[in-house]
Amino acid sequence: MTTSPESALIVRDLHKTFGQLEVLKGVSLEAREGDVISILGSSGSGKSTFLRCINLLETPDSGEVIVAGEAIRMRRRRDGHAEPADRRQVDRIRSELGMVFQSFNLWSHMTVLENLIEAPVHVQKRPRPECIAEAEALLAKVGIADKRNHYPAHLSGGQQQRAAIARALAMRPKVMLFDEPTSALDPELVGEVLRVMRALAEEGRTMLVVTHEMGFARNVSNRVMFLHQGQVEAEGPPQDLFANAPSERFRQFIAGHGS
Amino acid sequence: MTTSPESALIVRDLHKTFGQLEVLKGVSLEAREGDVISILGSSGSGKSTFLRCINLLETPDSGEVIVAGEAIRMRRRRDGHAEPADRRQVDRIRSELGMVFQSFNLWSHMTVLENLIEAPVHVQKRPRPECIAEAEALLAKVGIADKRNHYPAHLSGGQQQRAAIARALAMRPKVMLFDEPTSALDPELVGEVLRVMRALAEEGRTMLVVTHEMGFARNVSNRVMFLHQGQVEAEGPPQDLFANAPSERFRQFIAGHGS
Amino acid sequence: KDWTTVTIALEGAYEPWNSTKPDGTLDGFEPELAKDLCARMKVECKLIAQDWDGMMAALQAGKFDVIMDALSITPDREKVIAFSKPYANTPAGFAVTKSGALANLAGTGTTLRLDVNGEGTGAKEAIEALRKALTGKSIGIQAATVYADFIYKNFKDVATIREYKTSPEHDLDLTAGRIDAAFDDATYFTSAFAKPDNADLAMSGPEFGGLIWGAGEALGLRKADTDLKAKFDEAITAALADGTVKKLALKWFKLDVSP
Amino acid sequence: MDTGFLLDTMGQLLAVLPVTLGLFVLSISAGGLLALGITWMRVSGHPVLDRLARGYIYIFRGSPLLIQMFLVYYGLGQFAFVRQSVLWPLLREPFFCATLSLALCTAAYTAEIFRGGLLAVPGQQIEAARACGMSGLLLLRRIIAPIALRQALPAYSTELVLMVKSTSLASLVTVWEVTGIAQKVIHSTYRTFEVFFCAALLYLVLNLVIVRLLGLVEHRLSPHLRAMPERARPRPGMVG
Amino acid sequence: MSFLTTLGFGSTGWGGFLLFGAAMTFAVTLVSLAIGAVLGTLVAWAKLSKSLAGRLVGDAYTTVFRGVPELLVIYLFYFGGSTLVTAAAAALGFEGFLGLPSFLAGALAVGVISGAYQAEVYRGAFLAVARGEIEAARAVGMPPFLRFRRIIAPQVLRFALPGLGNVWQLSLKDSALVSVTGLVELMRSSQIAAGSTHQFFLFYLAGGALYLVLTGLSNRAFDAAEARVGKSFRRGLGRA
Ligand SMILES: Nc1ncnc2c1ncn2[C@@H]1O[C@H](COP(=O)(O)OP(=O)(O)OP(=O)(O)O)[C@@H](O)[C@H]1O
Ligand SMILES: Nc1ncnc2c1ncn2[C@@H]1O[C@H](COP(=O)(O)OP(=O)(O)OP(=O)(O)O)[C@@H](O)[C@H]1O
Ligand SMILES: [Mg+2]
Ligand SMILES: [Mg+2]
Repeated sequence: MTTSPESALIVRDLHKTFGQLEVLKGVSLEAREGDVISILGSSGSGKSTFLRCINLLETPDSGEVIVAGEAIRMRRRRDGHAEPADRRQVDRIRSELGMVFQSFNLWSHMTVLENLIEAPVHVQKRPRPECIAEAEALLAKVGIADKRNHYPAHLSGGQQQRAAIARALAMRPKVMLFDEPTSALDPELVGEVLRVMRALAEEGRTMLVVTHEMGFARNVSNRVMFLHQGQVEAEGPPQDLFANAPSERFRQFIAGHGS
Repeated sequence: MTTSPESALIVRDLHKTFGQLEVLKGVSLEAREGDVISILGSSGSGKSTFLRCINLLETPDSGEVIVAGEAIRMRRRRDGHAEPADRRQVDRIRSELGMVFQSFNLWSHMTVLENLIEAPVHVQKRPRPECIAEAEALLAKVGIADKRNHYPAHLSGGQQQRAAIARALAMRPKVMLFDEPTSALDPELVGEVLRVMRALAEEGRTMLVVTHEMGFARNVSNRVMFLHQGQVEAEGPPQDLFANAPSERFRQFIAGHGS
Repeated sequence: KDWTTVTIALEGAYEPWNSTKPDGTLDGFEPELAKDLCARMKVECKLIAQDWDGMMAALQAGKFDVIMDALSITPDREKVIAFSKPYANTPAGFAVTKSGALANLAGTGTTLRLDVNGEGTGAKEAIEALRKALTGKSIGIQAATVYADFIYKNFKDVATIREYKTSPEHDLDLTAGRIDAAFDDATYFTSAFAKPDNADLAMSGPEFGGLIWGAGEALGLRKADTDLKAKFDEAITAALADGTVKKLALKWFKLDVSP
Repeated sequence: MDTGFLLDTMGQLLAVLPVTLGLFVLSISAGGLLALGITWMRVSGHPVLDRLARGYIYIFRGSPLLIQMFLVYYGLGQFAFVRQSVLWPLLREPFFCATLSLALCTAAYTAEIFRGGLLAVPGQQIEAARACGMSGLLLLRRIIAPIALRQALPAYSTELVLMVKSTSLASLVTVWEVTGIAQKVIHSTYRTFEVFFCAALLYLVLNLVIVRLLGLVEHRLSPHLRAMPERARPRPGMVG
Repeated sequence: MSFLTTLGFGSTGWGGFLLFGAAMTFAVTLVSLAIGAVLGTLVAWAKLSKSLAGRLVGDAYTTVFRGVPELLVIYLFYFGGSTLVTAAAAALGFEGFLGLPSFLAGALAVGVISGAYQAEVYRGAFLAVARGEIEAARAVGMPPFLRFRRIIAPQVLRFALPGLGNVWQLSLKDSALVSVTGLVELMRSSQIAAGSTHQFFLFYLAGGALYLVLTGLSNRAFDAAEARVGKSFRRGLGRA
């Protein structure tokens, strides 16, 4: 893994509240280029919300997000809510952040291939034939080349998930946000997908991966972050963390694994 | 586990084609009361389709489904397609088959609690207060009692999945069809949910569980069925099957586990 | 059938022939004449208001027995319904703006009597003078009336002809300057000019009366009701003979319109 | 039945069919464009624009087209300053006024239809697009519009059909189209049903063509909602 | 001012007359909307059904009743209905004209037309309901009607609300044509008042204003309904 000292992504003191519920209570994170960070945490602990705040799909109440050295500028609306100061900046930064949603969110009116080339062609304005060639290579990598002309409604769960992963990769993002990217996959495919991700990491891409796969957290990622009740309860390299957990809660959490 | 000799569910020679693609090429299965059968198979092998054919969400091209001794009567339409002969029978049988969908499919216009009591109150016509009490107990069991008045759109992925499981259980079905019921759950919760399922099995309920959790297949289920290219490639008690797999393909499949 | 009650339909919005008072009762020349005729016939009369569209169909369907709505006798209409003896025959003329170039054309204030073919003393010369004056101008008329036929026959080649659905509309366009003259019933114009909105309008050129507009305005009846027609004919003859019609006409039109 | 009369009437009606078609095509094109703008204002989230759009929709949906057309044509002409303005050469033309008020009215309806289509676009698919850096027009053009259009088509086909029929009001302002001529024939012959039968047939055929065309478009736009095409029939064999 | 007395409620004021017309318009529209809701649901269901016959019947219904000018449908119901009733009465020994009451005939006719429009609205909305949720309902054994009532209808209603608002507006204005049956609704009362006083702009503006009041009231109802059913949905549009 490359260990360039540059910070690909910095998140500082992120807060987010839904109605009454304070979901994120000051979460910070720094990822260097090539980092693969696993985000663990029990269901409802705010993992998805954290990822969604990073690319501003949810507007954080406060806190700072810096992508490749560029801080996303925020301002306060008159009603007290925060909002991005410059929407163009947000769009530009988003196009460098790939995201795989927990519920895939494929575009239902496009075939798999069209889903993949949509953003490269229309947002990044890359030549179409090049995008198609790359998309087909990606589809082959995740094993659904034969489904390229199918609509999402006609795919199995695992196939949809792989299409979603391929769609995120097709944008060649600098930083990738994966929300449980292997939840619908069988063990064999999990292995396959992890291999693809590992290769990306070696290219120097940065990855944040929400996952329930302890195997992945332990073996692929170089950092682990454990979210609990809206705060970072434990953090560090997996070897240290899994060997002697600094937090009782984390120990309890990983004990469940393998029942 | 009870081992009554009665067959809770029999499936014979099920065939299903989507357009050009023959997904199921004659799958058969017999489940006795209290059986917990894991259905394994790679992504796209037809697991979800198989479950969906059992409660006729997909109409099988041919084959027979017998629930608790009652065969679902089919007839052929003029255009050559099969369809159920008696829709009332199908509805009655379905109300005894619980289903947890791979994509949850919670009703978006109802709160979690309303989702749970909907079928018991309106299909099974049980008294509302009783249903509410039972629903709340179930929600507590899966750990989302505090979300009972939330709409599905405001739940995290794992919370939605648990609501979906609770919704299926609230009907007290004789046979339960689970499509990857723990895919969105963290290891801790997986343990929790498996405990609930084990308790159900001990009450004599029959379960078909599509899963990628080898731990579950090995430790909780008493039979395993491995689907490959639309056919049953391997079948038997997990101990036998995992110890010396009769099929090269199955050996390869389980080798992926734990990468 | 012995006629003890007769239902008569009027439009109720064609002032001063028939109009509605704010309390909903009908008023005008025709309602008063109807009362007189019914008294003579010793039948009870019911007056109802009915939209002009649909009036013929409703008569045929039997919703009422008589139409009394300034209905001119024409050969086309006679094919479908029966007419009583006419109780009025009104002249027609041109209206123009007082300030416009067409004000006070030669013959203003005189009435020429024309026969069925449109001929009479001084008719040729008068029309020739009008043709000269109106060359290159536009004339507004109410569509599908005897006046329309007259205008088309005599002015089609020199002036632009614009057809309106109702009479008041050509007044509005006359005021707006979209047309230069309007041709219509003199009684209608007399009452229209009395309204403040039309203060700028006045008659110009000679008026035309006589058999050219047909035998005059009469009651419309179903062809089958010959006995009723006979009764009305008798009553109208009597009302004309003793001057009742003339008295009412002077009251409402300031003009004797008896045929 | 008097076929001679029917044929003669049909002939008269067909002669003015181009007027009806002209009113229809011009007003839905102009109205459609206007509707896009109004929809955009309506969903922009900008309070002032939103209010303006709501007000527009309120007035033009809320009052009968007959009254609107009357006021546009006869009403505007009553004001001396309108008659002296540069627009008068246009506004004095009945055909222009009829098209204008038809377009103004359909724009209000169409805007609501477009908005309904927008509301039915799943939020998650928009999120996915935003996550790729799409926004504004691009997001609208590539993701929202295709889905929304698909959702709005049934309602839009209704609107088109309505517009075909609404053109019949144009005779109020001396543009004599199919219904106007039909009424003229009725007033001179009083053969209500025969004449209306001819007119109805004409409108029905016109609308049938429109509905079929849009049905085709709808079918083209929704492969993802249908089952996959069949190759062959399932094998005969036994079923239960 | 003179127009205040003209529009007022005194013995020379038309206020009461117009208000009565407005109430009649509202009543006709409300009844026709209810009739249309029932018909529209059935027709949408037929159009969505797998049965070819069902689809054909549904298609025919929507094509004819949307495609034929409204006035003709009203004529058919009123005069056709009256002929039927009169014939039936004559067979039973009654003499003379026994029409369908104007109100009933008018509301039925507008209701049948509104049914055709509502069917299209419902069909579009149905297609927007997530397939998975309907499957979930089938999977718990809900029979068709229950499934319709508990799962489909609430969501269809939600997506259909903007379209229904349009249909309501349409019916409000179609009700103006009911005047051919002799019913004095708002449009006809404005025309009577205008024709009896020669004050066209005054009464058309007053009539238009009253239509706007009716629309305003119904808009409130629709907005409240939209807000009520919208709370469970994650907003797709608006600011990101
Ligand atoms: N509605 C459909 N139309 C066409 N093809 C379909 C449809 N549903 C599923 N398929 C295809 O059928 C095959 C089996 O799908 P199924 O959903 O049963 O797979 P699965 O075993 O559940 O996979 P996964 O583990 O990924 O969920 C897949 O190749 C899929 O593309
Ligand atoms: N739009 C929303 N409105 C209200 N509450 C929300 C919303 N989205 C999420 N929440 C709540 O915020 C909490 C955190 O949700 P989040 O989706 O981030 O959890 P998660 O860690 O991703 O869980 P999982 O592993 O189950 O996906 C949950 O309790 C959830 O109910
Ligand atoms: Mg999540
Ligand atoms: Mg599946």
